[in-house]
Formats: sequence, C-alpha cells, structure tokens
Amino acid sequence: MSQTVLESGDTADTVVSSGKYLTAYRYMLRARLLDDKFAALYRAGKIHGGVFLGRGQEALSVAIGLALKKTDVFAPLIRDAAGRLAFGETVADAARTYLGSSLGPMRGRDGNVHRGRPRDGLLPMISHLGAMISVVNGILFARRLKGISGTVGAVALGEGATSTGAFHEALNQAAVEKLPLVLVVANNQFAYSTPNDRQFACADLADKAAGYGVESHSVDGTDLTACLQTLEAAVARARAGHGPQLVVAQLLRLCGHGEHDDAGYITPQLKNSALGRDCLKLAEDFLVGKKWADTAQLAVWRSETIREIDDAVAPVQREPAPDPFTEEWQALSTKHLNEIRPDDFEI
Amino acid sequence: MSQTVLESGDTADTVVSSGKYLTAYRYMLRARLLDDKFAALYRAGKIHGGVFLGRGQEALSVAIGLALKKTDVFAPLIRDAAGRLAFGETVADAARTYLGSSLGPMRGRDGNVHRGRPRDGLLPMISHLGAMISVVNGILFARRLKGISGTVGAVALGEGATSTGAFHEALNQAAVEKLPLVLVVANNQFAYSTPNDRQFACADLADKAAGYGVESHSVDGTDLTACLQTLEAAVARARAGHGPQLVVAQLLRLCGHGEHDDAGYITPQLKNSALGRDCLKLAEDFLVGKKWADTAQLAVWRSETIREIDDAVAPVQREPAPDPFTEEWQALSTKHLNEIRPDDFEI
Amino acid sequence: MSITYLDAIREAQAHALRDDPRVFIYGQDVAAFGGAFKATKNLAVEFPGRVIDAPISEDAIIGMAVGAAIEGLRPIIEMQFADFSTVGFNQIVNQAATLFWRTNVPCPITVRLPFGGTSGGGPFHSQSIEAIYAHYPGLVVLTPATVEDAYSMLIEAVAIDDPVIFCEHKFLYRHLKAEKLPSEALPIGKARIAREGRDLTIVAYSAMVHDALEAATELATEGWQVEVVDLRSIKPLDTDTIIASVARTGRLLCVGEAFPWGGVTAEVIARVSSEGFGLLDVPPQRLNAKDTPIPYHPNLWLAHRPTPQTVAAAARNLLRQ
Amino acid sequence: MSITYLDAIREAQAHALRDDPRVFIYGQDVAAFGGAFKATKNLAVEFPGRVIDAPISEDAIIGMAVGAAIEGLRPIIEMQFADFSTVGFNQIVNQAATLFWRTNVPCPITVRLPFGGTSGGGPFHSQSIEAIYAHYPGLVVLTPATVEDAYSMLIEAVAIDDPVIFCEHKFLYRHLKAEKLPSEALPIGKARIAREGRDLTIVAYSAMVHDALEAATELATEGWQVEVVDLRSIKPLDTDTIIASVARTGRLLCVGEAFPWGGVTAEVIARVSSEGFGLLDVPPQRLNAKDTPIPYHPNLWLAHRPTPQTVAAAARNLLRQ
Ligand SMILES: Cc1ncc(C[n+]2csc(CCOP(=O)(O)OP(=O)(O)O)c2C)c(N)n1
Ligand SMILES: Cc1ncc(C[n+]2csc(CCOP(=O)(O)OP(=O)(O)O)c2C)c(N)n1
Ligand SMILES: [Mg+2]
Ligand SMILES: [Mg+2]
Repeated sequence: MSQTVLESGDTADTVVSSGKYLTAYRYMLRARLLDDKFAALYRAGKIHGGVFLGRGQEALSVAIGLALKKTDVFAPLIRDAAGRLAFGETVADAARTYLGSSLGPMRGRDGNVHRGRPRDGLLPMISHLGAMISVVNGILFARRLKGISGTVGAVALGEGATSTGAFHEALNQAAVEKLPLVLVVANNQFAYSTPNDRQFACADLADKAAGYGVESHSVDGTDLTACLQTLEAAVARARAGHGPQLVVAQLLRLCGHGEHDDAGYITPQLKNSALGRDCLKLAEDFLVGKKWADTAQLAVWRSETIREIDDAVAPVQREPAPDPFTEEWQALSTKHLNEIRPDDFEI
Repeated sequence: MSQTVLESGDTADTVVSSGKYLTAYRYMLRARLLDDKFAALYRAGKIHGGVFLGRGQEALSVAIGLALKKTDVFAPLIRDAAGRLAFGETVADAARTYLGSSLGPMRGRDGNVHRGRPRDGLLPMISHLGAMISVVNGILFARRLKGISGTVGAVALGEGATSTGAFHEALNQAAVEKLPLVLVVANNQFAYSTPNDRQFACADLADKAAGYGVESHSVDGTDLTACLQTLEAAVARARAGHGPQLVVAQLLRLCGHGEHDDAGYITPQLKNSALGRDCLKLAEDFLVGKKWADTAQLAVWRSETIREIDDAVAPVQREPAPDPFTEEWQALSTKHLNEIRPDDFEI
Repeated sequence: MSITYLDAIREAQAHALRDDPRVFIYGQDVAAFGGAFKATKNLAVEFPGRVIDAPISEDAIIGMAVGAAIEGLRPIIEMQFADFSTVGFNQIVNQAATLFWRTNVPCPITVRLPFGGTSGGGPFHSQSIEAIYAHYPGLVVLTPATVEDAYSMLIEAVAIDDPVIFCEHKFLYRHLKAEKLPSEALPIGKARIAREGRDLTIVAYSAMVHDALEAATELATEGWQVEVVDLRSIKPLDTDTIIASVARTGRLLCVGEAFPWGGVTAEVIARVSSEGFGLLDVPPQRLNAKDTPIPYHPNLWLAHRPTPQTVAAAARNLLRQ
Repeated sequence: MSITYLDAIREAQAHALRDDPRVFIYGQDVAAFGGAFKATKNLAVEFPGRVIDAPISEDAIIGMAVGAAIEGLRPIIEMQFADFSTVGFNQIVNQAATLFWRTNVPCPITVRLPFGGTSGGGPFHSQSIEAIYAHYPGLVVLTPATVEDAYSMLIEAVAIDDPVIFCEHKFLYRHLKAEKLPSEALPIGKARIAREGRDLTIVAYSAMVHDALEAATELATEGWQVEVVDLRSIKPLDTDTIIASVARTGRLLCVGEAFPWGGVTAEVIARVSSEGFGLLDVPPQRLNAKDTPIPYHPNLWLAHRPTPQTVAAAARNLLRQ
C-alpha cells in the first residue's frame, strides 16, 4: 500500500484559504475557552467527577471536525472539544453533559466527555479505549449495505489507545472491508503518565499502516495549516474509496490528563520543545503575520467567545437535575422485557 | 528497525548439515505418522472430540522445536506435533492427552492438542487464539527479573490468529520490554474455512513487524532447509538481545481444519501450486537427491517409526481412564479455599 | 420430515433474512462454509452479500454489530463457540448493553452463542456462561430448550429492539428433532410448563430441561408427579410462572449446567425464597455443574454436570422430606 | 497517625515487596506516577525494577502475570479501574483460573480491581463486577471492607498460591481511616461479625458494610438489635458464619452494590434458603443496585445503589413481619 505523507511546510498556506483558516481558528478558540470554563467550574466544585481537556490538541481536533460533512460519522475522544464543535456539537450539549442536566443528550445518565448523538453521527464514547472504532466500522458497513455511498467515519484516538486489542481488531476489520475510516491518532507523548517508550517500540506509529494494508499520513499537530490539509486529504482519500486512512499527529497535551493531574511527569525540556508549542498561539501568530487579523481583533474574538460561552452555560446551570423518582429505570427499550423487581419500589 | 529477510535458495544446503537435516526429517516423519495414527483412532471412534493435524506444516514446526534449547520455552498450537516432538514431548504424552488417560500430563481434564508441561517450558494452549503469547512474555520477563539470561520463548500461531487483539497486545508488550520472543506465524492461507482476503489486507504479514518495532523473517514453509535456517537465525537474534522476532511462513495445510472437515474450500489450483507441495515429500526428495538416504532407507525409517508409534500408543490405550469418584474436584491449589457445596456430594 | 434444533436455527435465520432487509449475519466461517456447526448453511447463496465472514476478532465483531444497529440494521452475530465470547465480552456488556440507556437509541443485535457441554469438548468448548451476561443490565438472555423455541425465539430475538444473547445448546443441535416448525409460540419472557405435576417443581433451562423431563419420567414410575418448568428466557426471568408452580407443589429444585456460584439457579432460588417463602414446604435445592473447569474425558464430564440420574436423586431427596 | 484504606493497600504491597523477592507490580501508571489512585506511590523508588508500567493492554497484562507466575513469581496487577478488567476478562477466567486444574502448576497472581461507585463516576468507572469472577471456578474473590482487612487480606492474597481478584472499593480509599495497621487478622475465607444483634442479620460486603452499620445504628434508636456480617471474601463464601448468624436472628437481609441479577446477594440467599431454611422466621430479602448502568449524576447515582436509608427501610420491613 502506498503511504501518503504530508508535511507542514512553507507552501502550506497556499492551499488553505483565509476563510477556512479563520473558521478553524474560531472553533479552536471556542474549544479552548470552553475547556477553561469547565476547568473553572471544576475548581469551583460544580462538576462531579473528572474534567478532561484538549489544550494543545485543538488544531488536530478541529481539522477532523471540519474535514467531515454533517452526514459523516465522528467518534471523538476525551480531548476533542474543538472537533466536536466544528462537527456541530453545541456548547449547551457539552455543558449539559458535564453538569448532568436532564435536558442534555445524556440526561445525567452519563457525563463529562461521554456525550454524543448517535443519530446525528456523533458517537458518545464508552470509556474503554479503542472500543469505538469497530462501532464506526459498523455504521460505515451498514451504509454500504444500504447502498448509501460517500460517508466517511472518523475516529479520534490517543497513542496509548493503539496498544489495545480493540484498536488492532477494528483497524484490521476496516482494512479487510475497505471501509472509509479515518483513524486519527494524537500522539501527545503520554498516556496519562506513561511515556511513549513504555507504550510502543516502533519508530513512528505511522509505521503500523503497512501491516494493516492501509494508507497513512503524518502531521505536525501543532500546525493548524498542516492539520487542515492532512485531514482534508485523508478524508478525501477515504471518501474516494481508498480504504482506511491512518493519521498520526505529533503534539503535546498542555494540561494534565484530567484537571486533577498536574502532569508533573512532563519535563520542561519537552514543554519547551517544538512539540510543546501551543497550536492556538501559533495560529494567532499566523493570523497576525498574514494580516488576516490584528491583535485587537483577536482580543475582541476572545471576549466575544467568552461571553457566548458564559451565555450558553449559565442557563444550563439552572436546568433541572434528573429526578430519580420520575426517572425510567429501564435498560431495555422493549418495556415489557425490563424486570421490575420488588427492590425497585421505594421502600 | 531493520528487517532480516532470509529466503530459501540454492545455497541453503551449504549451511544445514546432513545430521541436522536428518534429525529434522525423522521428527517430521514421526509427527506425520503420529498424526496418521490419531486420524485412524478418530475414524475408529476411539477419540472423543476433535482431532487436529499438522500435515504439510511439519517443516516449519520441527524447525521451531529444533532451534530451541531444552531450557527455552515453547507454546505450540494445534498443528505442531513435529515441533513438540523435537522440543521433547513424548508420543505417550500426546496419546495420553488425546485418549484422556489419567496418567497423561492433563490427566483427562483437558484433551487433544491442549497439552503441555509448563514446568518443562512446554505450554499447554488454551483454545482462545493469541492468548498464549503474553504468557510466554511473562515467563521471559520473569527470567530476566530473576537474573536468568539466554532464554528464548517461541510461540506458534496461524495467520488467522494475527487478527486477535491478544496477538497485538502481546507482540507490542514483547517489543516494549524487548523480550527474546520468537513469534512464528504459519500462514496456511486459511483460518478454518476463511481465506486470507477475509482475514487481513496487508500485502505480507511480515509487514506488521515495522509497526511493532520488531525484526521479521519470511520463509517458504514447505522447504525444510529454509525453515531450519530461518528459525535458527531468528532464535539466535532473539537470544542475542535483538528483541522479538516475527517469522512468517507461507504454506498450505494438507488436511481439514480438523479431521471432521474435508477442506472442500481449498481449491485444486491452490493444492497444485507451490504452496501445496508436501514438505515431507520434498524433504525425502532432497535426502535422496543428496544421497543422504535412499528410498529403501526411507521405507525402513517409515516402518520403524510406525512400529515405534504403535508400541507407544498401544499401552496408553490400556491405561486407566480418570475416575470421577477419586478425582479431586478442586480448582484451587489452596485446598481449604475450595468450596465444597452440598451438591458436590454424591446423591 | 424431521427438523433438528440446528435446522430450526438455520430456518429462523432464513426467515429473518427473507422478511426483513435490515437483517444480516456476521461471524467466523458463516458465509460459504455455512458456519462451524452449519447453522448458516446455504444462507450466503440464498442471501448474497448478507452473510459475511469475519476475521478472528470477537471484540470488533460485536462493535461492528452495534454500529450497524445504530444505523438501523439488525445484525445476527454467530460466535463460533460461546466460550470465545469472553474476548468480545467488553463490547457486549459495556457497548451494546448500555447504548439504549445512555443515548435512547436502541441496539437490536442478536448474538448467537453455541454453548453447553458435549463429551470431549473440554474446558474451552463446553461452557455455559449465560449468567455473566444476565448479570449486566441491558441484555436479554434466551435459552431455548426445544426445536420449536429455537425457531420462534430466534425470530423474535431478531425482531426485538434490544441486544439479545441467544444461547443455543450444542448438544441439542442434532439430538433434538421435531415434526414441523411452529406457527405460534409463547412470547419471550414467559416460561413454559414442560410437564405438569403436583409433588415437586423442577425449574430448568436449555438442555437440562430434557434431563429434568427424563428424571420426571423415572420418578413417575415411583409414583411421584413432578412438574417441570422450562425457563426459556433467563433474563427476564418469569418469576410468576415459577412461583405459581411452587404454589401447586410446595417443593422446588432448580437445575443448571453452569458453574455453581451465582447464576440462574441462585437467582431462581433467591426469588422464590424471597417472594414465595410461604409456599415452600421444604427447603429449595439447586443442582449445578461442579466448581471446576469442564473436563475433557467423558467419565469426568458426565460426573461434572447434572444428569437425569443426579436430577432424579436430588428430586427424591426433596420428595422424601 | 491515621491510615486510610488506600494507605493500607500501599503498605500491604510494600510489605509484600519487602518480604518476598518474587513479588512485583505491573499495571498502567503504577511506577513513577504511583498509580491513578496513588496506591503504589513511591514503591518504584523503594523497589527499583519491581514496579513496572504497562501499556494499555489489559489482556496482555494478565497473560504476562500468568507467565510470571508459572515461572514462580508473584505478580500484583493493578487494573486502573475494575471496569476495564472486562478487556482482560478472558485471560483471567480462562487462562489464570484454569491453569492449576489443568496442569497442576499453581497460578499465584493478585489482580487488584479498584471498584465500586463514587459520585460522578458514571457507567464505566463505577462498576462492581465481582460476581462475574466468582462465577468461574479457579478464582478467589476478596472484598475487604475495612482498613485492617485491606491490609491483611492483600498480604494474604499475594501469599496464596491461587489467582486472587482483590476488589478494593474506591469510595473507601480516602473515606476510611484507622489508627494503625493490624498485626493479626481473620484468615481469608472467614466472614466477620461486624456488629452483634439478635433481631436481624444483614449480610454485606465492601462499602455496603458501612451502609449496613449505619442502618443498624439508626435502627438501634428504634429498639432493634441488628447483626451485621461482613463477608470479606465472596468466594469462598463463609456460609457457616452466615447461617450461624441467621440461627440467632431468624431474619436475613443481604445487601450488595452490584447489579441485581445473580451475584452475591442471590448466592447468599440461595445458600441460606437451602441450608438454613428452618432458621428463617420470615422470607429472606435482598437489596441491590438497580438493573441499569450506573448513572453519572449524583441524584441518580444515590438512587441507583443501596444507601443507609434504603437498607434501614428494607430492614424495617423484615423486622415488622
Ligand atoms: C481499556 C482501557 N484501559 C485503561 C483505561 C484508563 N485510561 C483512560 S485514559 C488513559 C490514557 C490514554 O492515553 P492516550 O490513549 O494516549 O490518550 P490521551 O489521554 O493521551 O489523549 C487510560 C490508561 C481505559 N480508559 N481503557
Ligand atoms: C478467539 C478465538 N476465536 C475463535 C476460535 C475458533 N477457532 C479455532 S481454530 C480457528 C481458525 C484458526 O486459524 P489460523 O489461526 O489461521 O490457524 P490454522 O488453523 O490455520 O492453523 C478458529 C476460528 C478460537 N479458537 N479462538
Ligand atoms: Mg496520549
Ligand atoms: Mg491458518
């Protein structure tokens, strides 16, 4: 199988239009500020359980969301606020899930990053890493059986998740079925605290592609232009019938695994390396350098976005919590097959 | 990672001595005739459950067994009668397990190909494909922790088993730990009835090696010389500290998946192709060509071996079956932690 | 004409494929080969493109089914042996079983598990692991004991909007025969009185129903009238029918082929003890397999699981109290 | 000085590493980072080379432990959450649990499962799945409820020659404190009378022991003397101690945090009903979590599982009969 390796470079900006770049930047900014908002709510004790952010990974994530059509399928992971927004998730859906609102898509039943709307092509992850890939395969497979063509399914993954059996079985399955799957691995150098040298031994995760018979793409995950181009290319290849595409991005997460984690295991050297550059900051520099925006404009966008987010989150905080007494405690959709045991009545 | 690709060729015979070749041939012959014996017992209704043979795979299998030292570890699979014998398994152990003798290593508790002696480095497979690899990793890892060096662990696998999550997790684990693992994949073109194009999409399974950061070796599994050389090289690389070695052999199984299966799904073309050549027959031709044996000698060896096997199996057939009344029905080695429930007493 | 339990399973799938274009079959060797047990024989020819061979990837097989279900299809998955479903366990109990509850999107998949003991199967081709699935919320777990139920329950399983674990007993595949396929059936969730009696209730499911019936026949020659309840579905469990039977007999024996800790027999006894305590004239009893892996040798295998003889012996113990 | 349940688990591992050169720890983030819950904090420094980070490969993690055990070592495996052990399920129930029975070679591995509900954990970080392990032959399944037991039972678990599933409750990690570590302990397999009483027996395990004790305290103000049995080990299950308690009280409530179908409460009720039927003055009862995935929002979460209030209410129901 051929490998399509795109690299970020000086000529990149000739391909991505200012409009597209700006759109991407605005989603990145919104994702970053939404993450900040959740971090603040977490510190204020307003969120039960963990908060997981995508700081430093917005360029890659937004590129996934923007490369997809609304009729495509997207299975984001814990660091994909940007890709979710770009794919169409609302700030309210995110906030409702973190806050457990009964009006959210998960109705307080599931929380934080475990959110989505399967019928709209946005899959709500289960926690078990790697488990969503074969589910996306199934959707793509079903569309083909139904005679629907042109759908692409994108799945986001951390490099740690490539060690799971689920990853392997699903990527192989997609390759055998030649499904239009785009598997995007954000190699942020750590899985929780575990560095890459304790996770895998290959020189580059993109080296895995040949072993599955799929095409691969490597990209600098801090470079928005490169990410936009690479994801666009990968999605286009998948859509054109070239089978699964493995995209591997190099970057660093600029936060803890969750907000409870100070990421003390990330060395200053690494933080100060090229990997540790902040993609949002780089994008802003690029915008200014290109004169597509000046710093005043950036400041306006930022404060506008903060207001937008505050406006979207504030009413969610007043929304009703789920009520255990009116809750339907039924795991099956077929009502009469649910067991109602004596214990279940209020005692 | 570098790839070491050995190919069978005209110069091969310069390396393998006649003594070694003859030893290998005699094990192959014994394995073939032992398989024939089990097939006959199966047809005679003397064996409960399935019978799984290694016809056509003896050259590869014997090469594994011969490349290992007695202090090494070997996890054979269902088609490894030859490798087992070469590694030191007795005909009696094989017969006792197939016949469920209470004197065998599995004492009638497990049967057919599920046999071994873990303390002697011969692991008894569980049925779940791919599951033995990480167990071998554990033994190698433990030896290193204990300060024992020089051990190699070999695991046999079919190409179908490369689709399991267990294969992936374990090979990656071995690579991360740089363990002296030799993973030998017999690509016999089918997993039960499933052809390769429904099992994987890579050009060659050896292409998987780079994605794990391990070395690989490809070999013609019908060519005994090539198999002996390749396995020797792979085991030597592992023993010398070069980490896991992936060996991929091309061949065809010359029998059904089990003796209940007529393998109607294997086309005549494939049977008549180079892959379908019988490694035992090729080895005999080679011996005769080299004048290391003549056809009379081959006939003597064959009848001698048949007698040997009959002599070893006949007494096993008279051995006591396990007795449910004296059987210790205890799954735990810590006696007092086994639950003895009222049901367990004879009623 | 005579139809086996295995034929019934094949016919039910043919029926589902014929009736509903959303149905497809996915599993190892199910296509041209017709499956390890021939339960999908010829279906690939009859329904081209809808009976599909899978790689040896149980996790991905179930995940793929869930995705197809999200997309509105109704996959039937064949596991080659129930024992191998442990490798796809996570996708079953955490992906398929939680989908509806989490997202309100139903997950109509049917996972066929050829299960249960046959002589010579050994520890990894004999297991009865229905309990690990019934334990998790979000799954329907079926255990048909007859040719008729194998047929009608599989058709209903595919039609249900929820994930169904369909446990089909390998021993029954060829041993059980019927004259014709049924046109009517009890709905899923209802147990069946397989034999009426007034002295003792034996609750059983799958192959053990036949061992219970055989025991009942033997006990009849001794003057006892034993009622046999065939659970059919172990989740949901038809507590009402069980309790109504115990109300008639006052005595309860629950028989299962699975490992003894937890499981169906524990659940049945616990429910009857809690909800029908006053109906019991003597302590309820269980009979399970032994608490070891399942042995290969037929001598051990026969001693490991309940048999008509041990069921009858346990029943006699209860009847004499 | 005050020692938490989590400290006790760390100390027990330090003790095992110190005492026995065959012990090592393997799991995700257990080395320099000290584990997701800090249960192995500083152990990698104290015991260089013996506390090892694993890739995200639960199947291979367990397989590796089994291999090391064959070679005579005594691995302690940390699963990051019990919920993720479903991915390593096959190696636990089919590889580790069958090794001794098949080969006569023991398999001394300890698998630590941080389990049980905490508010905000949601469906995949809250599960209590002890029953799926107890169901299979060949495993010891432990559920310590106190700081003392967390310490002594973990030390004993590592010393046992069989695979142990060590269920440590995440809610207890930091909530439970003791003055000092114990020097003596009940052996594994023995239940403990956590509180004496003569009116009702509540059988519980792990975190639910504390809910039961709280309920007992509340009921004491109403004049009831409730006995609380802490199972400690759910397999083996100390039926004798439970039955002896029921012999004193005549009433039985069994409480568990797990899903309701099957599991510990079913097994306990089934055993007492079969073996101690005559001792029961009123029908035995169970209280479990609800039969849905475990909810994220604290309101739902609290309603999903038993609480001291619902335990007390269920107890009152029994006491008033
Ligand atoms: C099967 C499984 N094992 C363990 C975990 C616990 N866990 C959650 S996130 C994580 C690290 C993931 O690392 P990576 O895939 O690199 O993604 P990142 O967090 O770096 O984005 C782990 C181990 C899990 N979710 N699933
Ligand atoms: C996890 C798992 N799934 C399914 C099976 C059933 N099964 C046994 S052998 C086999 C085919 C194996 O094919 P391959 O690995 O190519 O080995 P070969 O038989 O060709 O030597 C299958 C599917 C199994 N043993 N384990
Ligand atoms: Mg990472
Ligand atoms: Mg094969």
